[in-house]
Amino acid sequence: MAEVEQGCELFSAGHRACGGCGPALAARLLLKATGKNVIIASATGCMEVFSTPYPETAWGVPWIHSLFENVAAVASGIEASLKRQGRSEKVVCIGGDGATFDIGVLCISGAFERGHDITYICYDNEAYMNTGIQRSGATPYGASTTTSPPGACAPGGNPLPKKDMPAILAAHGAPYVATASIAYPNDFVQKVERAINTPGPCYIQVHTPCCTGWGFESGETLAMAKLAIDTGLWVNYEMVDGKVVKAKKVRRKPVEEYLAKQKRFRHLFKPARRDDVIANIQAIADANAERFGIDIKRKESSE
Amino acid sequence: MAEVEQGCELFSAGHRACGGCGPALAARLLLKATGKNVIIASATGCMEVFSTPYPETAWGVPWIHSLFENVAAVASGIEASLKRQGRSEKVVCIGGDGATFDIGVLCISGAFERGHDITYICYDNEAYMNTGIQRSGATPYGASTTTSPPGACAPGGNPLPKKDMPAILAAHGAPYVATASIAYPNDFVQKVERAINTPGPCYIQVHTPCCTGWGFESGETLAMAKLAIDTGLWVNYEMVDGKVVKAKKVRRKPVEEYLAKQKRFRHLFKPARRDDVIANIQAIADANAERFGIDIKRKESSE
Amino acid sequence: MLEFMEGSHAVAEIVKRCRPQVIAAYPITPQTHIVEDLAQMVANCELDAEYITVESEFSALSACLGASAAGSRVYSATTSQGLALMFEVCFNVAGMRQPIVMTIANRSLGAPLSIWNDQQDSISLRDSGWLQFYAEDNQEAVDLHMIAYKVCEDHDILLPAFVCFDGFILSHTYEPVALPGQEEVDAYLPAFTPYQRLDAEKPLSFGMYATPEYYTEFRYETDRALYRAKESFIKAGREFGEQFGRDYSALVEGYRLEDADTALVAMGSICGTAKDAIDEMRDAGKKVGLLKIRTYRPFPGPEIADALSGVSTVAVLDKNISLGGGGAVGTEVKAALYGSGAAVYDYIIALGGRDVRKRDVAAVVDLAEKGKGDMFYGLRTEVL
Amino acid sequence: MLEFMEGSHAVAEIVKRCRPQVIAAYPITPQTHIVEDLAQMVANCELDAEYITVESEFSALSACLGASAAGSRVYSATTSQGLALMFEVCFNVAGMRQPIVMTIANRSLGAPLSIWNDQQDSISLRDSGWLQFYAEDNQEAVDLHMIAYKVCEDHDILLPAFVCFDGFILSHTYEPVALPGQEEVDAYLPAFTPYQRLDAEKPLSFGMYATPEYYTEFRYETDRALYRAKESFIKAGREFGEQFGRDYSALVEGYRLEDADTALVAMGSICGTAKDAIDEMRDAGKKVGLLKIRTYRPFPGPEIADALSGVSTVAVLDKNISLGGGGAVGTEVKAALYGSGAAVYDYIIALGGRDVRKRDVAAVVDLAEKGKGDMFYGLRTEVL
Amino acid sequence: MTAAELIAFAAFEGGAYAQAFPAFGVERRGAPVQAFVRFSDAKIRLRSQVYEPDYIIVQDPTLIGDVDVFMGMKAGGIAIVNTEKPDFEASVPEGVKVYAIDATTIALEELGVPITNTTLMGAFAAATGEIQLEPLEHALRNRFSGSMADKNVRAAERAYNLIGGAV
Amino acid sequence: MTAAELIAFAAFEGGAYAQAFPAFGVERRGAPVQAFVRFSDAKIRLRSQVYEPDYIIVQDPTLIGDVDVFMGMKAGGIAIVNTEKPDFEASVPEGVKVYAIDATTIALEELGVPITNTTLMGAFAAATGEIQLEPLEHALRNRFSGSMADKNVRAAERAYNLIGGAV
Amino acid sequence: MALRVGCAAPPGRALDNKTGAWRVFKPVFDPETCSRCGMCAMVCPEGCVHETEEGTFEPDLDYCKGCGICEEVCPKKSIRMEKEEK
Amino acid sequence: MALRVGCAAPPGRALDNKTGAWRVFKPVFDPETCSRCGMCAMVCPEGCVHETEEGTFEPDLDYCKGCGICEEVCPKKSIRMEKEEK
Ligand SMILES: Cc1ncc(C[n+]2csc(CCOP(=O)(O)OP(=O)(O)O)c2C)c(N)n1
Ligand SMILES: Cc1ncc(C[n+]2csc(CCOP(=O)(O)OP(=O)(O)O)c2C)c(N)n1
Ligand code: SF4
Ligand code: SF4
Ligand code: SF4
Ligand code: SF4
Ligand code: SF4
Ligand code: SF4
Ligand SMILES: [Mg+2]
Ligand SMILES: [Mg+2]
Repeated sequence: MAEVEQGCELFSAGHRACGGCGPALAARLLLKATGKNVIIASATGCMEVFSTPYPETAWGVPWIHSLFENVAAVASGIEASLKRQGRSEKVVCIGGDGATFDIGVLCISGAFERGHDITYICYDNEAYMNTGIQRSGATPYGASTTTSPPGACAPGGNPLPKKDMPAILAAHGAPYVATASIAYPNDFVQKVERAINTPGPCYIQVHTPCCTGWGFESGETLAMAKLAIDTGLWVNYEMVDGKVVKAKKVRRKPVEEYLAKQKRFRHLFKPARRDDVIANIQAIADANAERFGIDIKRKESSE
Repeated sequence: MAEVEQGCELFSAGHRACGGCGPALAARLLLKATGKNVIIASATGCMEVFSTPYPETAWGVPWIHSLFENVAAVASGIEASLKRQGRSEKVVCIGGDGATFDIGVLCISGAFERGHDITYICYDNEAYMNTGIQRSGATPYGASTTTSPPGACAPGGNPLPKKDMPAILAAHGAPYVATASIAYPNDFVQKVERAINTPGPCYIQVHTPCCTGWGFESGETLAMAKLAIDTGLWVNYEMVDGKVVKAKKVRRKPVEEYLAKQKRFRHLFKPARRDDVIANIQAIADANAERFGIDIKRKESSE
Repeated sequence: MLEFMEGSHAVAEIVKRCRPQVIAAYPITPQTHIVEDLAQMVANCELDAEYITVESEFSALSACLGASAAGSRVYSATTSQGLALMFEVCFNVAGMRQPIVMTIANRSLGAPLSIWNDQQDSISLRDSGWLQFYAEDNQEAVDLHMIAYKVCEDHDILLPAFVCFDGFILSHTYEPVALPGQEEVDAYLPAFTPYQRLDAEKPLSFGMYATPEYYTEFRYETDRALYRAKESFIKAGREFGEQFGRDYSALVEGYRLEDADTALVAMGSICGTAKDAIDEMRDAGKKVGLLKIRTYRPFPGPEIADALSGVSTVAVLDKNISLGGGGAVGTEVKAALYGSGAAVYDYIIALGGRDVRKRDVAAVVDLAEKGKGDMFYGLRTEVL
Repeated sequence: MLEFMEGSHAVAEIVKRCRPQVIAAYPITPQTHIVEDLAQMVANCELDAEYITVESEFSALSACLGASAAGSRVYSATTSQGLALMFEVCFNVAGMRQPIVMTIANRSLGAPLSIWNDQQDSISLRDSGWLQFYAEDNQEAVDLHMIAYKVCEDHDILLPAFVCFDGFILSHTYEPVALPGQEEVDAYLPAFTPYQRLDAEKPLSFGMYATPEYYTEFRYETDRALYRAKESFIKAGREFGEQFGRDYSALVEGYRLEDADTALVAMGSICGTAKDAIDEMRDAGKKVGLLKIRTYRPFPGPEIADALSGVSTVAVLDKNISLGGGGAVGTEVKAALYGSGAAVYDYIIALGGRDVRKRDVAAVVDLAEKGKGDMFYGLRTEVL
Repeated sequence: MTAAELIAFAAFEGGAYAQAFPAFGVERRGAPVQAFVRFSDAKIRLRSQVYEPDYIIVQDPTLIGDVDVFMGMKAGGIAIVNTEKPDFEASVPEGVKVYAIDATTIALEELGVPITNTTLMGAFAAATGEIQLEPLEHALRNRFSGSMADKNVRAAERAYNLIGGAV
Repeated sequence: MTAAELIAFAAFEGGAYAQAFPAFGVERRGAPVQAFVRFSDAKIRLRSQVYEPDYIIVQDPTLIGDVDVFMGMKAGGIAIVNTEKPDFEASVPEGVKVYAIDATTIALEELGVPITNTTLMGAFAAATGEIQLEPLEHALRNRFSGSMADKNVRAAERAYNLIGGAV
Repeated sequence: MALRVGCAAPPGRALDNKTGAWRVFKPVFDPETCSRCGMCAMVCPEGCVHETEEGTFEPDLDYCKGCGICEEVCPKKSIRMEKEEK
Repeated sequence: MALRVGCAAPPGRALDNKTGAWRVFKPVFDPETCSRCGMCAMVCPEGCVHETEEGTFEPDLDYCKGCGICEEVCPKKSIRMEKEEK
């Protein structure tokens, strides 16, 4: 772990995240990657709320919050201002999946189209957690949230697939787009470093399980993130100039292992098993594996 | 022309478009394709302004205008309402490139993500014409507009490439995405028919030259549209489930033929030739040709 | 029959019984419980509606507009930043005369961001052409939803309405509420009959633009409809009283005002605390009363003047601030009482969740009686 | 030296000389000529600024916020629907105390959509915490931009400002204007010194949220800053007068008010027409004057009361309507004159580009003197 | 539903007007929170927080010391504290009676989870006499169904009897 | 710049206060439009449209008939009409003097394009006497540069002399 | 005429606006050379080119703005633009 | 304390909020079995695991919320969660 500076936490303790919060870990890792010479623009959401009740900020670097939906535009302005002043700070946006996939799309699309030299990090906990676990465009198919609850008329929970933000931003011409996961902290840190050092608008979507919103024990946050990767429901990959250049390979496990551990999928098992929905979710994982070529071919059947 | 009903114009004369207006023709053709059983939601812009000063509407079908940026959301609501009522009208949005590429992106992204059964038509005249020819995300690289004027510090006019909206919406999972041009009216009509009959959110981007904004004689509107295709600067293609399935092939002409005919590119020729910018534009056409495979191979050198 | 439940849940229950056909809403604290309950009702097949999980408030209200224009009864709910984001659409909806009912779980507006209650959000949309009704308790919140649909859909009115209830203070409080049953609601509120709609059988162009020849007259017509809504509200409120025994036939409501020298003027849940404080002050021999404004839009100016005609001092409790311009309600009350001779003072109070106790209400009355007002009340000077 | 030019061009020229470092604006009629001129100046290397061609007004103001917080002087311009779309951001910018100057080429707000002039747009943001200055002619529009930067950037103020000038009526009119030269502007307006900024050398967290413990006090501080801006404006206006010979040391300005029985109150370009009408009425022996409000926010209540102290009838010309609540300026003027004894009447006039002639002004005075008011003026009853 | 809401509900079931609400906040899971209850024979209009409680319930004893949980209490007040150690130290205002009960253990035994709401409700009923056993049980059966109802009733009754003995 | 703005500019150059503005609208290219000019020795404060013009210029003669171009004109008024046919029919108010000039032909001959603003300006100057040749030329040279300035000045002067002869 | 609620209006009224007045040039159709392909009718932005009983085409000069698109697309060069005389 | 203009504040103040009070379980680190891999410090969402002088690791109990992530990731099972006693 020599590459990560210890002792001096730019994202400090005392913040108010739930114990075991994935996004809180992402914030810490992010600042490890950026170091001090950065300006962070943050969207409204769990991370903003748990880290900055006046006057108790957890941020040791310059940080700004304006609204839920405009972080990319705020960053555009910061970047333009720094450019004009000849300053060297990197400009990094951080927003939840709601801020990124949904309400923030206008400002993000504009900023990416204009080609500002910013890095946008989406910490993806797959729902609106700050407001109490409502569905977002990042909520996976089949998950239960308070606005996509299972019921007789909606037995499968969320009926829509996860929106493909990385592809959407790649289609905007972003030079570097990557997915990451807190299950692999160093990988995330390296991707942030690459993004902030790539000119133009870059995007990283980091998977950050939320024990409260997904319904699992707080100690299992990293385990859950890893399981998402191991089942192929989350793929860690990089796209350079719109082309996938690297994707983490795995020996895939069945999605059920992942689903069964989380309350948000409980309706797929109780009161009755929803094999149809589980099969659809397995198909999503299979399609991911196909699209990104992540399957490690089993050479020996004993494995 | 038998397939197009004559005589009974659903988009009526008396509208206030400039003589030779490409978008006005697109509106007419659109309604020829949809017939009467449609509801049109229109964004603010030239088309809305030239067709609906109270009480003189040019629309013979149910039509609604709310704002510049929310047409896809309005259509979402219409679609949901019709669904609940069991009604059969098709729901079609029409917006300019500004409404579509720029300010409307939030509502469009949301509507496409939710999968409403709507067709979104962008009439692309490559700038904000209603407000006097300002740059939009659809303005081609190198074009002069009132907010991307050429000058000593910006010799090439608009410095940014045209945003790739079809790819962005394909990345949203749209089942049918197509580009069209008023140079090929029947093709446009057929694409609209296909889109409105494809369940889910479909997108058509139709090239509609604007004599006033681009600076050419009003009689040349179709000629200009055709030249865009013949130079490879505009490609007519269809994407089904994200894959390009058909693209119109051409024997390409050099882009200069197209550029030289329009005032918005005049700064590339006068006072001095900007060969660098022209070459970049040629490169865009070449890249299009490559990406969509539109070049007709010349079999005989005499051709 | 009274039931004990959370305010948000009571609102969701009554909304369900109003049978909206399309719901589009975006979550935001403290409105969330309402829309979550509705989502669950739809999932449970208890409510036969399209529930659109929009990507923003901007789309929420835009989708409601489309759905309403296409002929459905629609519902939404929001607050604070969400309502602020809807600002442009709100003006549009009112001008397009769509009878949309939207619950506002009132909350302050940033910066600084605050999820806590005041009434800045809806009050800052006072120009927009939406009717605005404020509830004192959860019972009134429930009842006002039924009345709102009735008034809005009246073909002489055709306007949208905010039903405002204080976020957290009401939305998150459990208390007894009488919830009318489905049949009772059906008896009160008929099925939705659009005045005109988007319809291929009978095409119309909606939302055309108006040249200087017509613009003023359209705005005038909308303004008239707001004023006509007074009568419509009174009628709907009277009918409500006849059917349910709770009368809402007044735009403003006095409490112990009859012989009062000093009157408080307030809206929403603070009225409850004020009433308790007034009882205590009355017990101590002070002639104090309260005027509660139920319909802030249309603004009941003459009704206020009438109700306060005997009063010498008026203290307005403003849970908002028009920065650099005083409290909005206080300003309008002064205009309404113009020439009356009463002394009117405005107090900016209870912003961003600052709690208000009976003694605060009494302190305001003291200040007013001493002629001190037009000020923020209850500043923590130690942090300034 | 006077030059003959379009109002928008004059504004663009003065903005250039105020040396903004970042400009982010989105086109909308009738603001376009300003931002087009600025784009051309940047392209021509005449203005050394980043010009961000944003995709919406929402981003325009958000980008301005970021640029301002990062330490640049910034500029934007908008109107009508564009300003409406910025609503949430506007409240945010003021609460975050960023000294952004934005020109509003005033235009009406839909529905119905109208590109024509009234003042609904900026007036409907009167709660937002932005200073609001209104220009009577293009000279005043030019001058107010310099003053606005000076006031906003004053470290005792730190607030954003709208410089409002009537769309088309001023923005598209060619008339003579004295444009201060670059050196003169530099002498008046020093280079931008941010009070605090986003800076890796000195990290700060901007825009934190406030619990109920702090929220009220933040709002109070912002409100105080607005009121302090009165002094700051007067000082900046006096200094302006000293340097340029045009004095702006007053928040309100009387015209032939000295012995007036009846006073008109108005803002913006209608004041010019009113002055001509007043001259005619004076010639006909009527004691009529005008009070022009230059700074609508902070609202100059005491200054208005003072200026109108001798007047018996007041007629407010409101180029806006708070639907269901009367004209905004009229309401506030009544509150300001509360207890004065003057009769105050409000007239909703000149909405959506309805032209106002001298005879209309005279007709309003007649109505007021007859005690008829609080009404729309000039309805085309034939279309109702 | 928090203990506060359950108690208010039981009081309501018992024929009183009741009001319950949390201290509105942004607290995340794990952070200390408060809630308030009022009940009365008359309709409750007051909306302020409770500053001078007649009764308090402390669900998490680790807070004692960090926070003045007894703030505002007057003589005659009653406090119910969930604790394993009945001899915890705290500066209790004069005249306030404190009942210590190991609700966590009871809850674990009866419900299998350390959720103490219903247990403390029983203790509250016994200590204050404000709620009778019958509406309490009614409230619980209304709230829970099947075996969960039985279990919760049992937990509440155990606490009721434990404290009842002490009263 | 429209003819209105050019005339106002010339008046301003001649030492008057001047104001010029279009009839604000959404008209597209090709649709008929109006513009207004005021000039005066005193500062101009009035902002309303011009309802009772002293002078009018009709740039597009095809409008005559469709639109009452002379509306509001009083006796003593002067109208300048761009037309090839000096014998056009129109209901001119009593006492209004009409000057017909074929500005399109002049413009085509002098400038090579049928843009008649500067030509009509010359005609206006001669017909009304409100603008002298010198400020007119000054205004044109300020507005145009190089050979364009010369051409426009020539067009204006030709019209001036043509009408001047008629006055 | 009473205003229609919500700035709505029924179809047809655009026809009140005779845009023929804007015309500077006017298209003259030659039925002799016309091949009846209908292209002119298809592409007219005003939708004002109509088929005659003979199957040839002619413009509705009440609305024709004289843009010249029909002239440009006519494969038979059967349309000629002439300066408008009024 | 005067409010800082614009709801701004300098870093550091979050440390005033001792989140250790939230803890129900607490991690107990066993330096004996620790391999000094540093994983625990890397993944703690509070950033409250620190290296000791000996190169092993220990939590700052003023802030540790007792989430158990460190226990879960420790490859050596050197961390054990214990019920908090206060
Ligand atoms: C305009 C607006 N609408 C709604 C909200 C309420 N809101 C605040 S944060 C949030 C959800 C955030 O979700 P996400 O971005 O996924 O972050 P998370 O809370 O999950 O970390 C919502 C809905 C708001 N602040 N502003
Ligand atoms: C929120 C908002 N911002 C700006 C405008 C002004 N506006 C109206 S139409 C338009 C441009 C339209 O461009 P486009 O969509 O390309 O259509 P076109 O006019 O080119 O046909 C603009 C900027 C508006 N109406 N609303
Ligand atoms: S709700 Fe989820 S994202 Fe929010 S603080 Fe808790 S664990 Fe973190
Ligand atoms: S400006 Fe262009 S798009 Fe607009 S009406 Fe004219 S030709 Fe059509
Ligand atoms: S000239 Fe233009 S408007 Fe006239 S008929 Fe031909 S295409 Fe149509
Ligand atoms: S385009 Fe020419 S040939 Fe074809 S129908 Fe028209 S006039 Fe005839
Ligand atoms: S238990 Fe959680 S908070 Fe405590 S040290 Fe371990 S990882 Fe950090
Ligand atoms: S994770 Fe375990 S083995 Fe590694 S340093 Fe921490 S305590 Fe030691
Ligand atoms: Mg999230
Ligand atoms: Mg366009």
